[in-house]
Amino acid sequence: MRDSALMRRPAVASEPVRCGDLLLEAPGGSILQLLGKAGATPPSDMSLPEVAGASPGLRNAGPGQWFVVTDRELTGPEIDALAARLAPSLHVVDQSSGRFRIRVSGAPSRRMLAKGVALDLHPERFPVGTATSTLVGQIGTNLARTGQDSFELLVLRGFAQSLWDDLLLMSREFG
Amino acid sequence: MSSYRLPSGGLVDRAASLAFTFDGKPMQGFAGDTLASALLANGQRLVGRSFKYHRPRGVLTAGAAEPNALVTIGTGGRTEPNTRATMQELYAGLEATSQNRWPSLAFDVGAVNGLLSPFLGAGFYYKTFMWPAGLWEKLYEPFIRKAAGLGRATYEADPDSYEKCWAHCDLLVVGAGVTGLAAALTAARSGARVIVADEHARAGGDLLSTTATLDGLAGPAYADAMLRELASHPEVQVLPRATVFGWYDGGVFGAVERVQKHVAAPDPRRPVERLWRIAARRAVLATGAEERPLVFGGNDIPGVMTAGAMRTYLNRHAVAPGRRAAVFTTNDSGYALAGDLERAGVEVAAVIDSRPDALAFPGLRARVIREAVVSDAHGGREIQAVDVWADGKRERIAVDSLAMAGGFNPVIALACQRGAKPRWSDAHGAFLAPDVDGLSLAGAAAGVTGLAACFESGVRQASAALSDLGFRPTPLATPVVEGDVVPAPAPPLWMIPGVKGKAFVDYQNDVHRADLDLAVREGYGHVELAKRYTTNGMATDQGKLSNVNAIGLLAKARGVSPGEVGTTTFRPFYTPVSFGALTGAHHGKHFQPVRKSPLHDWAARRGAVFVETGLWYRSSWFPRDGETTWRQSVDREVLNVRANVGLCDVSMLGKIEVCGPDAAEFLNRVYCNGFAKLPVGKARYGLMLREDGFIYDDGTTSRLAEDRYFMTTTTAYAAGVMTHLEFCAQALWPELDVRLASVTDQWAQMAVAGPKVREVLQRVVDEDLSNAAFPYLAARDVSLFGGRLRGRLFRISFSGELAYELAVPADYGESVADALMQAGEPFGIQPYGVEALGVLRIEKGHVTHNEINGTVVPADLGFARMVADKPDFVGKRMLSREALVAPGRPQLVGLVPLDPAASFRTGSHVLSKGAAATLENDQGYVTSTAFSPHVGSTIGLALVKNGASRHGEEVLVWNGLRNEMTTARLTSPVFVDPANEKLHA
Amino acid sequence: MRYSALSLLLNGLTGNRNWAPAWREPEPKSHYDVVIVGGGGHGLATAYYLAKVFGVRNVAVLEKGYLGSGNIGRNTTIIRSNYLLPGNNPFYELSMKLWEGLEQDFNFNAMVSQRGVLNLYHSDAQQDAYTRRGNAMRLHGVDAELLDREAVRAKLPFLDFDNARFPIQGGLLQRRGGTVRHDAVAWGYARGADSHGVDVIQHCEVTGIRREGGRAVGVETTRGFIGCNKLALAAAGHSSQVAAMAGLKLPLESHVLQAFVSEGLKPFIDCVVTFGAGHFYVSQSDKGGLVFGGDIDGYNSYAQRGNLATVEHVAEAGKAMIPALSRVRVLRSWGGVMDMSMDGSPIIDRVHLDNLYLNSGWCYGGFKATPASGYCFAHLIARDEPHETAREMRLDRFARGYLIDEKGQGAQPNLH
Amino acid sequence: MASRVPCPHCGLRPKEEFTIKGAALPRPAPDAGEAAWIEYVYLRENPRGAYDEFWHHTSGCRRWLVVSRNTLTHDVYGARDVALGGETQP
Repeated sequence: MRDSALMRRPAVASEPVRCGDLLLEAPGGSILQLLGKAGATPPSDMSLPEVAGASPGLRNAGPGQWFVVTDRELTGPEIDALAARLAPSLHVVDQSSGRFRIRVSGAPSRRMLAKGVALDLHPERFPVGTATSTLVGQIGTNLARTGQDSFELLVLRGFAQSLWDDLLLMSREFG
Repeated sequence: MSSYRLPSGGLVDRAASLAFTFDGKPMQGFAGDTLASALLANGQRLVGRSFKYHRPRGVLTAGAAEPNALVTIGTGGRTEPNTRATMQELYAGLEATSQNRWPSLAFDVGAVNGLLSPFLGAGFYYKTFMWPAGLWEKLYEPFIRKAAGLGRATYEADPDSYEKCWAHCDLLVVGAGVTGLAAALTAARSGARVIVADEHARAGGDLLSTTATLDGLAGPAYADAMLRELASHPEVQVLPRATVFGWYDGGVFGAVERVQKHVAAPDPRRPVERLWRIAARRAVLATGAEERPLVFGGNDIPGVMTAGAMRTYLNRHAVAPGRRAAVFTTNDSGYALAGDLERAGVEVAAVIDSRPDALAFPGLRARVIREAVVSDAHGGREIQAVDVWADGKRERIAVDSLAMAGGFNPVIALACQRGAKPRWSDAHGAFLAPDVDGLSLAGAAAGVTGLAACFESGVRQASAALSDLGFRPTPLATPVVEGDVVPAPAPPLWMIPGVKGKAFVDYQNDVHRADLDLAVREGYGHVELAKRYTTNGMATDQGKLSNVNAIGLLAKARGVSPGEVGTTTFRPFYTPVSFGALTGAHHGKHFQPVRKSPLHDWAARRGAVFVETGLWYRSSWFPRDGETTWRQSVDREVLNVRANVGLCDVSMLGKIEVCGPDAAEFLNRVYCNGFAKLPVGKARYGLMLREDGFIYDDGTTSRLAEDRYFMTTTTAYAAGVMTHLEFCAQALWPELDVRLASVTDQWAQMAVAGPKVREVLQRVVDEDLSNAAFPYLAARDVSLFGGRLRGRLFRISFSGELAYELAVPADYGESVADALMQAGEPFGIQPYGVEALGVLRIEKGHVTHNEINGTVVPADLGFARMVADKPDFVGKRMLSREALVAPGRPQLVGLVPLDPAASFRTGSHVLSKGAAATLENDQGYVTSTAFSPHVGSTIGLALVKNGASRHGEEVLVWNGLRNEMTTARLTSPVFVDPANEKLHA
Repeated sequence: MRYSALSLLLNGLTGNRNWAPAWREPEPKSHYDVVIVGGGGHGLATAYYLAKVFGVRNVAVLEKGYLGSGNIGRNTTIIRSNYLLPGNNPFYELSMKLWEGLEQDFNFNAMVSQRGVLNLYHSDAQQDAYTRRGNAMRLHGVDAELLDREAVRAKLPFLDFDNARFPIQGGLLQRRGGTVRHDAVAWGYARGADSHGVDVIQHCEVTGIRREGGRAVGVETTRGFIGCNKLALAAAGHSSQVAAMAGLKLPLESHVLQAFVSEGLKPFIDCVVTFGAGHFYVSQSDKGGLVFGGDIDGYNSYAQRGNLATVEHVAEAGKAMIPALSRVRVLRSWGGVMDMSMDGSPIIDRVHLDNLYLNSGWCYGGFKATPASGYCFAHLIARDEPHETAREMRLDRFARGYLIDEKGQGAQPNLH
Repeated sequence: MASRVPCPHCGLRPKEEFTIKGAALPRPAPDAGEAAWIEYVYLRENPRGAYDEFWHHTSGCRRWLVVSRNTLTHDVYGARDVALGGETQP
C-alpha cells in the first residue's frame, strides 16, 4: 500500500462561482490553530518565517487563540518547525482538514453576507484586517475582512458544503 | 356595474391598466391602485362577510387596520387567505376571492346567524353546549369550527422563496409620512446611518392624499423631493413595503419587506418577502394615527368608511365613494373631506357634527347639522340612508356613502411592546405613549396634528436622538404649508344616543356595544377580561380600530375615565407576519444544515444507506445484491467483523485536543475515574458526570504527549462536552493552564475491527503493530504509506473484537479508506455501518446514550469501581445522596428471550413473571435491542431494579403498545468474550 | 345563576339584561381558614375543590392582577397525560379524568375538546423513547397508540413527508388529549368557587408573609393584613418571590415561554401535533387561529415577552413540519413566565412552616395539570396528607436525589 | 432580553450565538458541606431584577461570560469574561 494514490479531497469540490459581481472561491492551503493562554498576546513575530513563503494570514479566534491560514499547503516539517518555535507559549493544532476556507469578493459582498451575519459589516465597524467568529445563518464561521469588498470564512469541514450552498443561495439575486 | 373612478387626478397611472378578478369577475384597475381602491372604482362595495353574524362588509379603511376587506389572494401554493385589500397592491392578473360566505358573497346562508343574534351574545358558548357531555366534540364543536375562521389556507407547498437580513443604523425611522421623512432627512444631513421603513408601496403617507401644498409644492411632489434627497445619501436606506412589526430587546426591530408581493410572477432569484432584523441605536416612531370609527347602529354596512380612508381613495386613487355622501364628524377633520368631495363633484348630503360649536368651513356648500349624531345607518349590502339625531328629532337622510371622523388614535403599538404603558390624555382625547429606551414618537403618533407641526416634530425628535448619539444635527426648516385643515383636539364621542341597530366596536369579530355592556354586567369589566370574554381586539387587526372605542365604552359603563380602564397589552406583531418570512431559507431540506463525514462520499460510493443522526448523516448499512432486508445486510456485516475484518466510519465522534501543562490535572477533575497517571501513548475509557452526580458522557481519551491529550466524546454530546470543558477550564478552574481545540472535523476516523485486522492495517501503517509493540490501549501518532501521511492510531474496541481506530487528516480520509479496503480485500474486509456497530456493542454490553440517559449513576451501569477516590471531580459531591445509593436502583442487565425465535423491542417494560401489568409492578425497561447473530436470537440491554443481582431470573418483556409479550431471562450484559481475550489478542 | 340552554334562551328574549355577575367582588375579611396566594388556574381550582370536595369554605384566593391574569391565560391550551415516570404519570392521568367531567361539574363550558395529541418521531431513538413512554402510559391504563409513518400520513397528509430534512417515521398518539379554552377554565373555577362561598379577591397583591413561631399567621397585602390558619402558595412564575417572603429558597428559575396565534382560518388541522425534530407544536382553536409554540427563550425572565430569534426558530420548525404554513400569517405572540424546576417536574408539598403549603414548579406542564393540581393541593391542605398521585412531588426530593426527571437533563432548568 | 449581548471580546452579538447555563454562582470548595453543595446545584435566588447569569459565546469566541442584566426589564448592564474580567457595557 505504500504506493497507494494519496489524494487530498477538500470538503467542497467546486470551481470558483461567479454571481454577477460576486465571486466565491475555495482557496485551499493550510489552516493552523494556535492555542495560547487566554489573555495571551498574538505571536510576537508576525512574519512566521517557517511558513513565510505561503503568504500566511493571522486570524483572531477568541482570547489567546488564532488561526494561521496559508494559500499553499504546508508540509509536516514546516508545521513542526513552527510548533517548535512557538512552544511552549502556543500549541499548534493542524486544522487544514478540519476547517474549510471560502473567499467571497466583489462589490455586493457585504450585502450578501448581511443576509446571514449579525455583525455590523460597515467598513468603519469591521475594518479590513479584522477577523472574528460568528454565525452565518445557522452555521458557525470565522469571518475575516481581507479587503473593502472581500471576506474569508473558515467553517468546520462537515458544514462546508451546507455553507457553500447557503452562500450561493444568498448570492442569487446578484447574478 | 358603474365606475366610480374620477375622470382625472390621483396618483394612479391611467396608462397602465391592470386586469384582475374578484370572485371570478373580471375587473380593471390602474397601476398605483390597491386592490381596495380598484374594487371601489369598479363599484364593488360588498367585499366580505363578518366572522360571527356573516354580515355584509365593505372597505372601511385605506390601510393596515382594515378589519373587513379581507380576501384570499392567489391560487395553488400561492394562496393567501385574509389579505387586506387595502394593503394589497394591484397587479395584472391578480385573483381575489371573498371569504367566509357560502354559497356566494351575495347570498350567504351563514347570515341566518344574524337572526339568532339575541342568543349569540358575548360568551354565549360558555353557558351552553354542555349536555350531553359527549356531544361537544361530535356535534357542537365541528359546527362552530366550520362556521368560524376566515379564509381557507392551502395545503400546497409554497413555490416562492424567502430570506432574512440584518441591518444596522444610528437611527431607524418607522413610517415615511411627512414626520418620518422630516426625521430621516434631518438625520441624513447630519451624517448618520439611517433606515426608513414604510409599510406602503409608496412613501409619503398623508402627503399623498392631502390637497395642501408645502413650499408651493403639492404633497406628493414634496414627498418625492424628500425621497430623492434621501436616496442621494449613501448611508440612508429607504425600505418601502416594509412593516416594522416588533420592537425587541437590545434595540432590535423586526420588519418584513414585501419584496415581490405585488407581482404576478415573482423573480425566482429574489425572495417574495424578506425579514429584516434592524439593530438601531435610536428609533423615531412616525407611524401616524388611525382614525377612530364611530359606534352607531349599522356602522358596518358597506359604504361606511373612515373619513381619512374616503379622502385617500378620493384624492390619491381618484375614486369617488358614491354619488351622495354624508360625513359624520366629531372634529374639524371631516370638513377637509367634505370640501374635497364637493370639489370632486360628489354631493355631500350633510355634515353631521357632534359639537355644538363647530365653526363654519369656508367654501363648503353642504348642509352642516351641529350637535347631531348619526344613530343608525340603513341598508343591506350597501348603505342607503342614515338616521340623524339632532334637537331630539330623528331625520332620515338618503345617502350612498358615509364617512366617520371620530378623532384619532396615535399608532403607538411598537412603542408599547416592551412594557411601556400608554397614558390617556384628555387634552388629546387619546392614549399616548412615553418615549422610552431610545425610542421616541413624533408627529401624529405623538398626538401632533397638521402637516407643519408634524414636520417640526419629526425634525425635533430626530435631532434629539442624534444629539444623544454625539452627532451635530442639522435641523430642516419647516416648509410653508397652505391649505391644510388642522383639526383641533375634540372630545371623543363614545356613547351615541338613539342607537337601534347593532353598533359594532370590533368589526371583524362582530363585537358590538351591547356585548361590552354584558361583559361589565357579568363581572368581566376589567379591560383584559372584557377582551377575553367578548373577543374584542382579538381579530386580525388586533384592535387597531376597536380597542380605544371599547375602552371608552367600558369607561362609560363603569363610570370611570378611559385612563383608569387602561389598555390591553401591546404585543408583536404590529401586522401579521407570514411563517415564510419568519422562516427565511430554513425550510424543507434546508431546515437545518447538514454535517457530513469526510467519508460520506466514500460510503455513498459503496452503496451505504444513510440515516440522520443529529445534523450528521451516518452510513447505516451497506446492502449488497440479493439482500432484500436491512437485517440481512446487518447480520452479514456483524458476522464478517467477528469472522474477518470490517471498516466503520466513526468520524462523527467528538474529538477534542486538550493541551497545556495542567491538562492531566484538568482531565482528572472532569472525569470521575483517574486520569492523572495515564502514561503517554495510552488510551483510557473515561466517564464524565454532571455536577448532580449522574453520568453525562463517556469516551476514550489518549495521552499523546506529556501536555497533550486527544479526547473522544459521543457524537450526540460532542458540542455539549466541549462547552462543558470550557466551562470547567474558564469558570471553575481558571488557575489551570489548559487549552482546548475541537478537532472533530480535522480527522477522518475509522474503526477497523475483526480477527484479521492486524494484517490489513499493517499494510498501511508503517509502525510495528504486533501485540508487543502496539498492545491493547496503545495510542500513538503513526506514519502511513511509507511516511507520506501522518495519522493517529488507537487500539481500542467498541465491537469487542481485536480492533483499532485509525485517524487521518479528513481531506485524506477517502484515500486511506480506499487503501484499507484494497489491502483488506484478501482478508474479506467489508464496510459496516452504525447498525452493525450497534449490534456488536450490544453483544459486548457496551453502553451508549440509550443507557446513559441522564438518570443513571456509574454504579447503575456496573462502573462503581471506576469512581476514583480523589479529592475532587465534577459530580463527586452529589453522588452520595440517599437516592443515588439506595437499593432498588435500575441496573444494567442483559436480556434474552426464552424462545430464541421470539423477540422484543426497545422501549418495552420489564415485569416480574406473573405480576399484573401495572405501573406499580414496573421493574424497568429495555434500553437497546438487536438480533445477535452470535447468540442466535434477539438480545437486549435493560435497566432493571436491582438488575445486577437478578441474573437468571425469568421476566415478562411487556410491550402493551404493540400487544407483544415475551418471556425472557435476565443475564449478564456481556454476550461475547466476557474475559476480553479478543481485545488483547 | 345556573347556565343552561334554557337560561340562554330566556335571557336572549329579554335583551340579555338579566344575567347575573359570574362572581362576587368581595372585600377581604380579616381572617380565613385558608388563604391561597395566586388567582390563576391552580389557585382557583384549589379553592374550588377545597370548598366543593373537602368542605373547606372559609377560603380566600388573592390575585394581584385580574382573575386569571397569569399563565392560565397565556398558554397554548393543550391537555394530555402522556407522561413517562411514575412520579408524574398517575397525577396527569387524574388531571385528564377531571378534565373529562369538568364542565358539567362546574357548569361552565370550557370547551374541553379531546381532539388527540400526536407526538411525531423522526428517528429510531425517538421511536424507542416513545415506545417506553407509551408503555408506561399503558401500564397505568392511559390510552396511547404508536402510529407508523403511513398512519400519520393518513391522519395528517399535509405534514412534510417528501422533502423533510428529518423525515417523519411515526408518532405517539393520545386520543384523549386535546385542548381546552384556557380563560374559561379560570372563569369556571372562579365562578364555581365563588358559588361555594370562596372569596375570590382580585387586585390584591401579597407583599409579605407574617410569621409567628413556626407558623404563617397571615399575609400583608395591598388591601391590608389578612390572617389565616393555613397559607397556600400557588403563584407559579413568581413562586420564588412569594416563597422568599417566607424565607424559603426554591429549586426554581423563572423563564419566559412564548406562544403564538395565527390569523383565523377555516379548519386546517384537527388535532394537536408536536414536531420531533425541532421545537414546535400546534393546534387550531375553535375560532380558527392556529395556536402554537416552541421552546423557552432560555434565560431567566419575568418580563412576559420574548426574543425574535426564538420566534424565528419556532416558525422554522413549523414550516419544516407543515410546508403549507408558509403563507399563513402569525397574528400575535406573547410570553408567559414559567417556574422551571431543577428536574422539570412540579412541587406540591407542605414546607418548612407547619401551615405553609407550596404548589410550584410547573414548567410548561401547568395548564394541563390545573384540575389535578387543584385537587391534590386541596387534598394536602385539607388533610395534611399528600394525595396518592402527588406523593413524589416533594420539595426535599432534590436534596435526597429522588428526582422526577422525564428528560434526564439534570439540574439545569432551561434544558427541561 | 438580550436580543444582543455585549461580549467583551466580540462586541454586541445576537442571542442565538450564545448558550445559557443559569445563575452565575461560585462552585463550593470540594469539602464544603452537603448543604452548601445542594444549594449550589439546586437552589436559586431567582431574583426579579438584577441578576448575574452564565452565558457561553458558543458561536463566537467560545468564552464563558457573566452577563449582568435585569430579569424584569431585560436591560443588560454588562458582561465580563468569567476568568479574564473586562466588563463591557452594551
